[in-house]
Amino acid sequence: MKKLLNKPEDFVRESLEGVALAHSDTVKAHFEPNFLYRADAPVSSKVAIISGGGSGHEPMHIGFVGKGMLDAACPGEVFTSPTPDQILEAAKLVHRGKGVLSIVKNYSGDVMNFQMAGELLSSEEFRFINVLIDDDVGVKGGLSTQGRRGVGTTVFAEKICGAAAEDGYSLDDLVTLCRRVNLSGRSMGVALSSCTVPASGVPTFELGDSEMEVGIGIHGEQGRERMPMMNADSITELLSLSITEDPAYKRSLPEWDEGTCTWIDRKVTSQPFKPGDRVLAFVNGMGGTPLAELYVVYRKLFEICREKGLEIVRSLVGNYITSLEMQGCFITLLKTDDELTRLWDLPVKTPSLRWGI
Amino acid sequence: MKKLLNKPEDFVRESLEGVALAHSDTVKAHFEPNFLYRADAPVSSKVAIISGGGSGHEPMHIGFVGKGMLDAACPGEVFTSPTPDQILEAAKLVHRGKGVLSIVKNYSGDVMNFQMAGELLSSEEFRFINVLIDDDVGVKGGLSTQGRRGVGTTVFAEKICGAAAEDGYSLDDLVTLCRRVNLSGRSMGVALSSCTVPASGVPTFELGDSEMEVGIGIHGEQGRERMPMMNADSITELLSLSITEDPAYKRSLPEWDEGTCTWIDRKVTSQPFKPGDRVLAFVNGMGGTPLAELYVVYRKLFEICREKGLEIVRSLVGNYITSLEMQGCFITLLKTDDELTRLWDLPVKTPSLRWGI
Amino acid sequence: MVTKEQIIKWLKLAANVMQENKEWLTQLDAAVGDGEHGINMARGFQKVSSHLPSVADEDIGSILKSTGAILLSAIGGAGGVIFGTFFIEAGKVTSGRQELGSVDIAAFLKAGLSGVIKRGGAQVGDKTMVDALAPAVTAFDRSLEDGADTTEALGQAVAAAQVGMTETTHLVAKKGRASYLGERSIGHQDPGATSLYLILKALYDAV
Amino acid sequence: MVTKEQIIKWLKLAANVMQENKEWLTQLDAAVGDGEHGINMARGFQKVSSHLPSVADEDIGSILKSTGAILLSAIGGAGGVIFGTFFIEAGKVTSGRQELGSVDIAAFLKAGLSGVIKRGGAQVGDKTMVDALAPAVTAFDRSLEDGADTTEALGQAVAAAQVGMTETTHLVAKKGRASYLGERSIGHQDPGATSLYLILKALYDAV
Ligand SMILES: Nc1ncnc2c1ncn2[C@@H]1O[C@H](COP(=O)(O)OP(=O)(O)O)[C@@H](O)[C@H]1O
Ligand SMILES: Nc1ncnc2c1ncn2[C@@H]1O[C@H](COP(=O)(O)OP(=O)(O)O)[C@@H](O)[C@H]1O
Ligand SMILES: [Mg+2]
Ligand SMILES: [Mg+2]
Ligand SMILES: [Mg+2]
Ligand SMILES: [Mg+2]
Repeated sequence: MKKLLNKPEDFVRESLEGVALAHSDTVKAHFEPNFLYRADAPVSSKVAIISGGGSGHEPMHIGFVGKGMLDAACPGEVFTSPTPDQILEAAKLVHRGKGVLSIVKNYSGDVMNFQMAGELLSSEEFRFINVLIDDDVGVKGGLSTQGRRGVGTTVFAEKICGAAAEDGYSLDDLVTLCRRVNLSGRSMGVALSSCTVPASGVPTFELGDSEMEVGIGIHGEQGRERMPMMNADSITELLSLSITEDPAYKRSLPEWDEGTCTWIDRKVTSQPFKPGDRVLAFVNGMGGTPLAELYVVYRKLFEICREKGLEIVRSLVGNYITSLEMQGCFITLLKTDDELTRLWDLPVKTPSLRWGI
Repeated sequence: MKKLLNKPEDFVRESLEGVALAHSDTVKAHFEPNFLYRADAPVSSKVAIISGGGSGHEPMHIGFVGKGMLDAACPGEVFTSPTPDQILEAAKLVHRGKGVLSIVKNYSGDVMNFQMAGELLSSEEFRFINVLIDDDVGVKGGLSTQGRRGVGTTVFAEKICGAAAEDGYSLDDLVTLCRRVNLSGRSMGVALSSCTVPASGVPTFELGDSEMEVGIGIHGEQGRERMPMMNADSITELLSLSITEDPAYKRSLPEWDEGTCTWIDRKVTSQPFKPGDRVLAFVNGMGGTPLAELYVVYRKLFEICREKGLEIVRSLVGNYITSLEMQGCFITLLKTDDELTRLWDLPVKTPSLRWGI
Repeated sequence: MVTKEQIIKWLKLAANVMQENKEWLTQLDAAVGDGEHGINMARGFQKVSSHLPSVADEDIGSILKSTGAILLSAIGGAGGVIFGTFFIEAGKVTSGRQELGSVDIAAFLKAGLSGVIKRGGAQVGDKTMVDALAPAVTAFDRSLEDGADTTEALGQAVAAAQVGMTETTHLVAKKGRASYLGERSIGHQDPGATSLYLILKALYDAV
Repeated sequence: MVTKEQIIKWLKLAANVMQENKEWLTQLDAAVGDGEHGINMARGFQKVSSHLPSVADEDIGSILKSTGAILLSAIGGAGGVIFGTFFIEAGKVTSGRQELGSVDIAAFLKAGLSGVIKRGGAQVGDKTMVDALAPAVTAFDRSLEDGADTTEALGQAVAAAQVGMTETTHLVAKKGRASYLGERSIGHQDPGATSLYLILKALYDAV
């Protein structure tokens, strides 16, 4: 294991300290429980937005805290959902009476920990609503499993809802918006190499020199299928077609019920992409893949979208949701409209996503 | 070799195409010869700034083209200085009569190719001046060699001079500024793994599981010394002390002479850092090191600077100058003052560095 | 009778066992999940163990509840909630007790199981720790019916948990991270079921 | 006498040789540099070769100059400038010629060498292609003085280049990327010197 770290058990904390030191004008760190929050929190007259998940995916989520995006992010241990107390304390610190929207990726650990936080917060005087992201078409047989995982659409949801909160949206409107963003996005990823959890010290899986894992998650878990290594154009085609050819995705998705403080399954459908759709396109590196390669992927994605009649109106290319030092990439497409594009364009100032300010 | 690419010989071109497609509002690509330039070039009433170097270091330089930074960037083949015709055509396209500042990293190939471009441009009607960056303290025995290489300070020089050009600085003032920035910065790097040139397909060097290369360059070349692997704090200490303890660095540095269109050696000195200095701090990842680890390094760098009485007034943490998928990092410190800090803060809008716009 | 001292001994033992099996559990998780289960469980139980002196004066219910709360805030992931819930629910039905009879043990195992099922929604056969816990609960009850004493019944429960744990190897995961692998999850033993077995085994060893 | 056809044959041969030795040259560069010398040289000479038909009607000087210009814009790095300069300078002193006598060859080698030295500032002993080129120039001149014909003299030059190339192994690099390695550059043969040797060898083989 070749990593820039000290003791594995200090990795999350020290990294968090580094972020807070490097971006002290934007964010502050809280320890025990661990979370990062806007330096100017609580921001009055807006709904607070929080998120969280395992560490090892940086910049997500800690790099997205700041004006126009998240009010707080709760990093768990590496690849480990945060605990209820982190979420609870973060929500209490950043809210200012307008309520808290909590954006949760659909993994059983995250779902359960955010649920417990929601239960614990029910005695507080502010509203707290969890919304799930489940956009990973790499998960097959969604009905007999935990359903699709939350990946690339999370970044869109955090940016778009963050802008909307800044823009004055109410909690109810933000919840509607966030669910709509989730139903508009699809992702699919590939790993060219494994990654090594610091505390474990050995690669999570072994991959031959001419193999790749397709349909992976972001926690170093293996994908649905191991395939022979392909060139960038073929990989891009494989990933984008999984997304653009994905039929209507009907499923029972847990929706947060404020009354009972629990998840209630609701039938929802993600409509398939169709010619004429405008999309936000996202080519995400897994941490160990250099930027130049991601642009090679974007080049082909652009071509495929054009052939399919999908108009890319905005794009994001870079390492935003990583799996430690894994090599590989994710592609995400999000059907957009004037409202979403406007919100995407609004100013944002976080350690890792910044424009307009 | 596990890479997202098609034919190795198409890598640079396809990546460039991807950048131009993803950031079409900001940059355009020119092929044969290859360069990337501001979408709104030539920008009147300002000096044009160009740079270039081998590919494989992305985002440097192509990710730094845009308002407030470079007018054009000339990418060579992987780890190969650009050729004179690239530089020549780029300069001719982006200049608008106010002259061209060309920022060159001190490698023999770059120095010679930019020199030839300068010679060829001498018959043009606009002024063209090369300025060298030589900030890598990892190079020892500077007098008997090519001297120190150009690394992290290049990003500072491009941003600061880019802002100054936008701010109305004349070519002569920009040349003075750029040389001053160069004399104010020092860098030092470490590799935890090698990298693989796509066309070669095998790692440039082999590194044992418990070894690291110290004092590396950015082309996958080995460093001055192979050492046993250390933890992040010790590595950070090793790198930062090489920088902060570096005594006055006197050398003959080639300075561009417009009259003769050639380099003339001039004696210059980089003063050592001293308590009370304000600095810009830069922790740069080599491409395969995840962001979270860079923040662990930044945390320790911050502590060391505080102990040394160096006040970090601005920081940059991320993968900005890479060596393909190499793991490791570079640290750069640049002594700053009100002028440099103001210029660093001015708005910039490029694919990979953006704020204020 | 299981005394409070034995409960405390159990939790200490569990912490040691988790530490000893950290790598194995992590390897099991690497095969079907994200490769951190053992690391997280060991960290959580370590914290429980070092917290024990400060709760030594409390009743068994409080000790189990605070054990659950610590696991909940020190483990994270699915494992943290599931094992945290198990102990919290077990603590609720043993509130105020300084020692537990076999019926109390039966009640606390059952409460733990139903808490876990309520929290995570996993059924027997979904390839989770429920596949070790549910048969253990049944075996414990049956042994008592057959006239066994607490220790014997616990022995039967541990044996049943072991069988359940081993049999997860042949199942397709339906819950948790392993479910993403679909058919590829076959052939690998579930890490959470393994942890549950180790924890029950530690209880048996402590009494 | 070296005819224009032989010059063209030389350049074609050089392209083949560079292609054949691409990996070796790249490995040499990986040891002391950045691991792309062979790739770049092969690409440059490939382009020269495919450009030859369009300059077949021109004189030797023009052919050599355009060879240099192509290398300059197709190789990049130090290698591109150095080898490009060698051919451009060689072309300048053979301007207008349809064939070259031994004295012309001596002149063009010398012009190439001094162009390279002027451009790159490397001296003999700095562990660059100059360490192969300079002794070759000297050997060529000396052979002529000793009464050898062009082919014999070229044979001597190639032999001297080979010795020079081999001896770079023991030198500490003072110029180019290898110089950053300091003492660590000892024990490795210089890639540029190797290319120069291969190019001269191709000239010998062509005449
Ligand atoms: N919904 C669930 N109900 C019961 N147990 C579960 C559930 N989801 C996961 N588990 C258990 O948790 C174990 C994984 O724990 P751990 O690795 O700590 O969490 P994560 O999957 O979040 O990384 C699985 O092996 C399984 O036994
Ligand atoms: N200043 C110089 N003068 C003469 N030859 C040089 C000089 N610098 C480098 N070279 C030659 O160029 C070779 C390296 O070429 P190449 O690998 O193509 O370029 P780069 O070092 O830019 O990657 C060296 O082996 C050396 O022989
Ligand atoms: Mg986990
Ligand atoms: Mg090179
Ligand atoms: Mg796990
Ligand atoms: Mg080279």
